[in-house]
Amino acid sequence: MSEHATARAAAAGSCSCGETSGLLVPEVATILDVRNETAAGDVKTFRVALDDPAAAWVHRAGQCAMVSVFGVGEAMISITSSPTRGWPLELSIKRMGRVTGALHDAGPGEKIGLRGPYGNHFPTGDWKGKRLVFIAGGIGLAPVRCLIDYCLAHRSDFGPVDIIYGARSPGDLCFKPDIFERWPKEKDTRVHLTVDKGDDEWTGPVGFVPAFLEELGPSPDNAVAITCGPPIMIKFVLQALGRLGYTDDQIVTTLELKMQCGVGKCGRCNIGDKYVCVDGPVFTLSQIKKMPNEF
Amino acid sequence: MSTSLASGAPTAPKAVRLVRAADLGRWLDALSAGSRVWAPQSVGGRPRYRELTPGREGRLDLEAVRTVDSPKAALLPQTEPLLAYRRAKDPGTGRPSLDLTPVPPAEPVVLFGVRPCDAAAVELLDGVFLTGDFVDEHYKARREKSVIVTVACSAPDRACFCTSFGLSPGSTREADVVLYGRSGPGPKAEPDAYYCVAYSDRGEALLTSEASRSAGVVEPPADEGQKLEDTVAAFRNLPTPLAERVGRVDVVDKLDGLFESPYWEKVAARCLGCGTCTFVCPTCFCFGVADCAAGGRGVRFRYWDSCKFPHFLRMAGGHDPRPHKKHRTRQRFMHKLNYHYHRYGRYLCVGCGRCVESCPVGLHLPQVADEVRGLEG
Amino acid sequence: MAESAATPAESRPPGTAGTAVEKPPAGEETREWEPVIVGFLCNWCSYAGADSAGTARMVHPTNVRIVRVPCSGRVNPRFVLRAFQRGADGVLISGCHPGDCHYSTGNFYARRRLLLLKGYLEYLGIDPRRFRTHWVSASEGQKWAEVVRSMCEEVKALGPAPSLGNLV
Amino acid sequence: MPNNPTLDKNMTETETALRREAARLLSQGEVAVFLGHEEGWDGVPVPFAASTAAEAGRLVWNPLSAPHLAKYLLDRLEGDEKVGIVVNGCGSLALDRILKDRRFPRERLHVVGIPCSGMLDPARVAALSDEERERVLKDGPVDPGLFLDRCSWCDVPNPVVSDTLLSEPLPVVRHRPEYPRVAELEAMDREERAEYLRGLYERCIRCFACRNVCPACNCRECCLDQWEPLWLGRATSPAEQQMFHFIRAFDVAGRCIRCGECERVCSVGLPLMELNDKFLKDITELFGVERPHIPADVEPLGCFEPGDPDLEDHG
Repeated sequence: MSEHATARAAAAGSCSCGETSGLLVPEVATILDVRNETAAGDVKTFRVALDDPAAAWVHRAGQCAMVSVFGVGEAMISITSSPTRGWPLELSIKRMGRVTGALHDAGPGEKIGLRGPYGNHFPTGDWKGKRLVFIAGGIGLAPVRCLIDYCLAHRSDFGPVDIIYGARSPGDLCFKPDIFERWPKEKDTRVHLTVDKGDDEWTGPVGFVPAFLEELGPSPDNAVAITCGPPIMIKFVLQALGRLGYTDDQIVTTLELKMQCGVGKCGRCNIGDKYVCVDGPVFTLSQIKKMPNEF
Repeated sequence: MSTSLASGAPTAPKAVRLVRAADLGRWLDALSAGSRVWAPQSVGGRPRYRELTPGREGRLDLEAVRTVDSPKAALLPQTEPLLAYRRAKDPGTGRPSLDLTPVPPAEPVVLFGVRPCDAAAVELLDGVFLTGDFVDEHYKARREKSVIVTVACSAPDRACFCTSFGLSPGSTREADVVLYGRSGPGPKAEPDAYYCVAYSDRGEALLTSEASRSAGVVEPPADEGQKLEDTVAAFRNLPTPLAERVGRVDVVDKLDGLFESPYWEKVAARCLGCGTCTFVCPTCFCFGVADCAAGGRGVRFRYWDSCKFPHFLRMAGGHDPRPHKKHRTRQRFMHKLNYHYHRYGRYLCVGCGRCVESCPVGLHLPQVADEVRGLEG
Repeated sequence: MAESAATPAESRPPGTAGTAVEKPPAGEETREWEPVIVGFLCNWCSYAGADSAGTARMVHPTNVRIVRVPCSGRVNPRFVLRAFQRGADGVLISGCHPGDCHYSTGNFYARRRLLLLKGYLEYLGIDPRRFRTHWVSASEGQKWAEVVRSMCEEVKALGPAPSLGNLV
Repeated sequence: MPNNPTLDKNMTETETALRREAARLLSQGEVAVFLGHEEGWDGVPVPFAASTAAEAGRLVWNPLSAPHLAKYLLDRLEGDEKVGIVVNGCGSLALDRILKDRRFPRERLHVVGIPCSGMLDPARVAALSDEERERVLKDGPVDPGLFLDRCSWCDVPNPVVSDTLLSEPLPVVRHRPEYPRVAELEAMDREERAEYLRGLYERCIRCFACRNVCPACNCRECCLDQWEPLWLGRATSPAEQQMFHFIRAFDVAGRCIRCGECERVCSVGLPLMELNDKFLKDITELFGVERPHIPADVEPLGCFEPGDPDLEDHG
């Protein structure tokens, strides 16, 4: 695995108080501010900083952090902000269960726990000069946003960028400043938006992401497709990409399973002999096809 | 951690002593003065492996072939606090604050009377918690302060199959000290004394300590060298009854193609879906992390979890990749006999026979391993 | 932490080695101990009864932490067990008089369950004086005040409920 | 009055009849699967689901066919296949429990009943020497202490639910249930009892075998598995262990069939029936239900009498 993980592992033994703290003991962090992403308020972006800046770590695009609400529990959350932006980190979180619910109920100033970064990362080093096609649905844009910003920060390393993003309704589109303002202004970058169901003000395309993708038909030549979203969307996006001529090695996605430790010890997030927490979450389609169908 | 993953051969003894069976209690008392001591005990009519605690129910029982629960709890407690926290609000500014207190350092532990299979299981736990990119500090601290004293098995019973995995009733793997009954193995062997052989520095230090010496752990008669060697060999060559039936287990390749086999339906049809096999198993290591909170303070702890439980993999939002008993049963056997082998180069089983003995419906690993060999695929 | 590490092993519940044992801040031990009583009150009779005791400015102890339930029939015996587990010194259940249930029969079902629970708690080693069941109607503010006063007195005399041994 | 369980001398014939009936049901397509027992690794019968007539040949019926099978029906809720199942007297109570709780449709069942005069306790038989065991299983008469506890007070030798009966019904002797262990506990001091229970449940390893085998524990989702509300903390502590069993006992109060399967499967040997028996005893004393372990159309806690004992404290 990456040298980053090794460095993190080496650093894990000590905390600010100088005593051995342990692999599963988080650093204390503070929520600096909270931003509502969707009209329904079910997705929020939290900006968080460690109380001890010396403990800060550097993540890579695609990696995750274990976020704690003390008294409730921990959940693995993908880091939404690009490593090129450093700290504070941004975490975009949908209200799903106990931990995410407690986070949504927390406001600025609240103390939480943070440990990481965990998992592998997008293999951006292999993508030099390639055309990048990002395909995301709903909250699935969160991990991809980190990657998009990373790639745009190293704009000259990559070819043309297409961002295909959809949500159930215009109000459910996340990261509105990025998709409407910031990204379209970047060089050789196009943002294609769609919604399942429009509203009075929506003038853009209406339809599901997979069909929209096939309609746009980005060429597979010298391209990489990165997709993330709800499982049902991913399933049909993969089929659409296949019809567009993308090979399994050209398709990259992220998997999600329940995790408790994040470091390959607790035995929970395995798919066959792979642990999503350390061997993933980023996998190419050809890797996924070698795994048992149990995710 | 261990680099001798494949070697089963005993390393050269570092020290040899002799202790009379009648002095074992005295020896344990002496060891208890400097360490916490875990040992097999009879509790409520069942052999259990747990901490020797003055005033708590339990009587030392070195003769039980296997304890209901394995010694893994001494190194990976069923509930292990990781940190304590306290929330407060600054009375002046109203700002929330949070204090984290790490758990105190582990205390030294002697794991006494461990069976050789259970000691070998520690090697598998070491593989999980001490290797790879991340080292588990909590486990490591306990492990480094533990001394494992095994007792070679004189009478493996009908559920024993350690030899199916290349171990033996006299295995020294991960043992710091091994006790061999001086009268050798045998169903009626009630040794009046044990040879105590140290195979590591830690073991040597324990055997040669003043505490041990004063409790009757003495130099054996000088002319017993050959007898000791013969005794050790006799234990190492002892067969195990269930292994006679299932033979050597080597099914990793076979299982590669059996993920979708209808066989798992058959297995699941009998499984009760309880977690007995996972909790009594010396090698099952899956855990969960949870908080216990009261008011503004709480403890975060890890606890044994079981892949057999329905909520093991259920995610927030309700998605569960293993929704049926069939999936969960398959996961357990595949993990032990295939996934773990691919990841760590070892089967996740030492043939202790606990699942054989404890499963309420007679569904256990050696049988599955045996049946898998006959499947198409 | 150092203090708990020095605690004799035998007095420590298993799995809690090193868990912080909280001492009250200096000065607090001199304050008189007050019992915590959890009260499950039916919305229609007893909660209104407690309310009328309040409006009539009847003086009674404030040790009862009231949980309002739609009907005494809503009180799952688990609630009571759980309250004792988490440190309640007493549990009080109060509903409409038999025959007066807002849902006509809820408290009859409750009565059967609570009769069993009463014997069960004693069987589990919990002092029966720590568990009380009463019928208090909306107009019986006086009775409510009296129930609370007498239960408080009794539980206070009994002292803190023995701990069952929680992690925290 | 304790019963005198005896070994059925015609078990070999019954076993042959069982195999024939199961094979018939499977081959004629009357059922898709037949739940019975097969010989386990050590000769003790274990639950087995036969799905072909050939597999029906593996079914066994002998003095150790004690494990109940009804709970396995919950694994087969999906679909509309018919399921065959074999039950003896107490096994039929387990089945009836699931039926009365409306957790499996009766129309999807074909029940093969076997009148039963007693079953041996597999654990007690396993402790015998090989020769003794063989003699016990073949010859009898058998030491009454080798039978399951439940056989000593059983008054349901004949299945209460069945479609086919494989042998003639046995005479029924009714006696009032007794609960000697509850009486013993009740005789202790309260503090002594609390201490006893604490020491006892500290031994629990939380494997949930007792719950999973219990026919009355048939909720769609067990409250002990829920995270919200968290009825059972995940930590192993004396309080949680006790709460686990105290809550579970109350949840089956009024529906427990007193089969003792929970005790049979407990790998650490907890006397779990001490809690269940308390409820059975109290239900009889408080509500006058004579045989509270027999599933009824209306359960003691699912009904009331206006004249039930008064509850209010006067103190």
